Amino acid sequence: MKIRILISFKESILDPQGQTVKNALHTLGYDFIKDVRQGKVFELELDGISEDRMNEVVPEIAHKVLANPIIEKFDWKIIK
Amino acid sequence: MKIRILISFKESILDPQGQTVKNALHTLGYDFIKDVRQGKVFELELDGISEDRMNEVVPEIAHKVLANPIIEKFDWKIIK
Amino acid sequence: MIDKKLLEKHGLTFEEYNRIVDLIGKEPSYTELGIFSLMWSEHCSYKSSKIHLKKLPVTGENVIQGPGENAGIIDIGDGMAAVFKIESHNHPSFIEPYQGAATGVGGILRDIFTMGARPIALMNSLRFGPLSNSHNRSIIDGVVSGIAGYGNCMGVPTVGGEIYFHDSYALNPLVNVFCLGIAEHDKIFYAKAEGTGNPVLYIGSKTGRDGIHGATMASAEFGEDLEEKRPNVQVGDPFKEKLLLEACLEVMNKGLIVGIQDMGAAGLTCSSSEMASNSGTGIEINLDLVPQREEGMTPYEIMLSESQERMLLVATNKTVKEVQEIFAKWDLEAVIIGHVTDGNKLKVKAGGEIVVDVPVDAIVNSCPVYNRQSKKPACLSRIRNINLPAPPEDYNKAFLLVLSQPTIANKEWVYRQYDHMVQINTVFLPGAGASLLRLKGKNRALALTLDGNAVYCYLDPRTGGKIAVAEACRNLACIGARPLGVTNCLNFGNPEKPEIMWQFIETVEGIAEACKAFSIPVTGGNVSFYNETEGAPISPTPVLGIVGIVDDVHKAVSQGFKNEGDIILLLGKTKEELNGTVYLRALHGKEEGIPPQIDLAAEKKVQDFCIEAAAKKLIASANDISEGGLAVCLAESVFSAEAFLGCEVSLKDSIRTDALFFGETQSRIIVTVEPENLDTVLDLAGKRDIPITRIGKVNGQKIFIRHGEKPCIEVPVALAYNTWKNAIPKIFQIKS
Amino acid sequence: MKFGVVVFPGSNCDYDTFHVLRDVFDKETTFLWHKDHDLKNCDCIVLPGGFSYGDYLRSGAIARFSPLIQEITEFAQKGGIILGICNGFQVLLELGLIPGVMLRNKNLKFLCQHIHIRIENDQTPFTRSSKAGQILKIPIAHFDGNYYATPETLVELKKNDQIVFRYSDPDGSISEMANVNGSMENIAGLMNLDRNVLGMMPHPERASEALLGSADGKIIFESIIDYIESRK
Ligand SMILES: Nc1ncnc2c1ncn2[C@@H]1O[C@H](COP(=O)(O)OP(=O)(O)O)[C@@H](O)[C@H]1O
Ligand SMILES: [Mg+2]
Repeated sequence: MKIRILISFKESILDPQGQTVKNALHTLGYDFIKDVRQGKVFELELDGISEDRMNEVVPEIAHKVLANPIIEKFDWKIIK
Repeated sequence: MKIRILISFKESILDPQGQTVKNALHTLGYDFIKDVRQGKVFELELDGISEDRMNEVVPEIAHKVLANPIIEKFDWKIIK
Repeated sequence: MIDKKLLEKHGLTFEEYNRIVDLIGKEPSYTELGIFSLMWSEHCSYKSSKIHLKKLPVTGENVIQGPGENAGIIDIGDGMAAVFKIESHNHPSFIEPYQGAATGVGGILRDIFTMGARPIALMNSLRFGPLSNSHNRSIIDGVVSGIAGYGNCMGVPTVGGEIYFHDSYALNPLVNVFCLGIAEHDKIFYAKAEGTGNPVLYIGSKTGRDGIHGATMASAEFGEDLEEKRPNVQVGDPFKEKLLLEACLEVMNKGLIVGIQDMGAAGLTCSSSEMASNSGTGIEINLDLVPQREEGMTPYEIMLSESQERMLLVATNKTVKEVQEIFAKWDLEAVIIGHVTDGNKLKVKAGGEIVVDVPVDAIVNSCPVYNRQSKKPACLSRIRNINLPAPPEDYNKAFLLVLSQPTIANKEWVYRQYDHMVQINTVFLPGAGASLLRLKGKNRALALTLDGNAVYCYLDPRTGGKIAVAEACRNLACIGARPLGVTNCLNFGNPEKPEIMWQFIETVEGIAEACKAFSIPVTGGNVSFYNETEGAPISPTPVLGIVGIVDDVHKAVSQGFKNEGDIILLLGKTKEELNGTVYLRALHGKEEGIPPQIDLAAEKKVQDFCIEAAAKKLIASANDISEGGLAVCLAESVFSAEAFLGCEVSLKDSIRTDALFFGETQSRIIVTVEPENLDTVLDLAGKRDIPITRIGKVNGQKIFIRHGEKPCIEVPVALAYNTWKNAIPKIFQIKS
Repeated sequence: MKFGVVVFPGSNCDYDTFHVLRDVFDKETTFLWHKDHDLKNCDCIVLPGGFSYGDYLRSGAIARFSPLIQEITEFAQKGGIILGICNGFQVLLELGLIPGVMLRNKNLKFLCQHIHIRIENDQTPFTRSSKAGQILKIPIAHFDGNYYATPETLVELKKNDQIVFRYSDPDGSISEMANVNGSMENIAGLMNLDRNVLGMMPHPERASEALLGSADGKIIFESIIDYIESRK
């Protein structure tokens, strides 16, 4: 099974990279871009784990290992 | 309109960051994780652009600016 | 309605609140209450430490600016000044190691360039829980990458620092960052808001809701509610700060501004009220004009936000356009948000209404000052009665064990992550006792070091304070540098506890005494209290940052052995002082007893001698004896030699062998001299009344130390080196 | 002859490079602002190290959109001499003036230290004063210095002798140990097919004064000066 976890800064947190990318896109003339937020994505290949256990353990991993919940939020889903 | 662009290494490229995360997860006992690949995600807020133009311009931005096509591939979709 | 609960949330006592009402002649509005809560917090007001900090000597012929400004300034000749300061970022770094440490670096850099100085060096002093614990390792990893991420991007080299590991920091890691900048005397700027009618400009990143109550957080213990206090962490944007640095220096260089102040702790509130207070003026600002990152921010939030990478600047109506053009060139916002007024008031408007109207003096200078109770901890007398364990059977084993202690071991794993060479001034790379920076086009060079030993301070804070100063100066003396000025960061637990207050007072008085003995002024510093989690405080941890000068960079002495056959000399006398040493902790887990003592006059003489001998080009290498004792000192000189050179040493003193090898008696330095200089050096030492002993020579491929005739340590250089070098990387690879 | 040092927002070895060219080599040197469209008649353009645009997105990725890049590209096409150091190299790669990309260092940490490189090709404007096989002690300071190219590109690079420097042991052997950042073929420096554009990760400007631990990097600037002056 394959899952995808998206991690990004919470809305209220400054995203310097996203801002800089936005500015660069504006200089290139793409001025219809109102905002850019940059985040990380992890694709995990899982094996030998029940769906129930997965639903429990993936948020745990995202919360404890991949993201810092103080400044980041996450979202995940099964992709295969 | 909001779109999401996912950027990741091509299969042929080693992803040491993903490997490191995998190892860290194994150390923590999550040994059902067979593989981890790490990538980047961009969420763009667009305004004042037609759907047609968007379908043309988003791949252009992804290809020309956000990803380095020698090593990276991308994928995108509308999320709002 | 302002009630007890609201006051508590704002960290204000009922008495303090009444005082506010008296001072401003009305009930404060919610925003005004927020402002007082920040500015009267321990972090900003120094209410518990002020009366004791007054004991520090702050004057001297080189002092251009003592405590009271963003950073201290000392004259370094040729019309140049060194601007430097140390700052703590302990609480944020624990909560979010990467961003906490990164924004700490960002903050101290702003403190320096806000004065018109270009930052040329960073250092940091770090304390963590033991490396054996994986959570501690991940904090260390985050902190070190955060410091690297910010400092490297800014192009300011991180040239040195120190790291210690100890249980007392497991839930309270310490991250103290130091920055040094260089300015021309006539281009120094202060936080001033002079000239009624002058425009006040907001520069840099937009304001968001980040870091609200950051200063208040740093003024309270962490308890059960840790989670709740968490959102006070900012994300740093070093790229933006690099632009700020260049743009600010450009407007200052062109003489276009009246005054400038960074927005650090307490953000817009602190910068506006302090600038006005410093100039006896008032400031009026309109929050509707403040660039904002988020929608619907209240005046309270805007005034209290600690968003990073922002500055407040006062220009004149004539220069303001050019100022704005320069910031635009660097892609930065520079928005007029108000102007200087007479009348000594801070007036804040939002949505057409006045939301703040209070005398700046009430905010900045009227916080009560406390002489808090102090009491010697009862446990001290108990832990001072120690039975020393028997000396080891196998000295090789003991030696290697000491070398592999993370506190002693090679720190390359850390400093390799810092760009320590950018700006091409770094003459002595990290790893030595002190760093040396050339000044381009000059013979003179600056030496800098950070030092502090919390174990000594825990056992005897007064002595620990003295030793911290002495040891930092000793590091400088070894390379031939005279100390010029001191900055210090005082990290302690909760000052409302008498035992903590006692530690604080003792330490400060110790530091003051030592600074007086060395005739070096304290030009500033920082106090970080409330480093406790769930009631357990850190060991008292003063960190001393001392800046010195070498008149001729080509005469500076490095610590590595130079030539086979050079003679090894010991300056100072070894006493039987084993308590509080790394050795006792490493072999026996003991941290008890009376730590090494210090005679400041004797120390000064040894240091002066070393500086004089260096200036006369008489010594080939010098290294001070500190943690780990004489054996570790020798080993360091072996390891830092260009090509590995061993040594053969024989010690004759009739004290315990382990005290001789690993004791940490103060005021000792090991120097090597070429044989033809030996007599001159011995002669000079005689004249200066310095105890000096010939103890061996640079020779062979072993570290070979005898006590009398008895060989005790005999280890191949490569084995010792690898043990020392690989200790930390090895721990990081362990998967547990 | 005249050197131009490009200043991108976030460049931070610009002053260092300027200092070495003007004060150590005594050559006329000027800064070139990235928003301008003027190369000020320089004979050699140096893209300095640093963190252009904070290294956000990818190192060098945003700088390639700066206005001055247009003139730099034309200058390169006309055979002008361009040296990209560290972040400057990364910009050249992103720009496509030199093939390949930089990945994160293999240990995923920033690395700042002295290393050794071996000169692989001395028939270039950048190394003509040196001898192939010569070893230089020189500092690196980067996060993304792990060179990668597709297998086809690599074949071309070798065939055309475009590899100019390799990470080596102090004695010159090309070992895995010496390959600090994990680069393919230990590549530390590369040039374009026309041999007028060189990118290198190590910092020659940090190794141009003995006081700072090594002056081995001088040979690169000496070569460039010699090449340009001999052409005049
Ligand atoms: N331990 C100390 N020794 C001497 N001066 C100190 C010490 N701690 C703080 N100070 C001085 O008190 C003033 C206020 O410090 P601080 O609030 O940290 O300034 P800032 O907020 O600008 O960083 C500064 O001038 C600082 O140098
Ligand atoms: Mg300040």
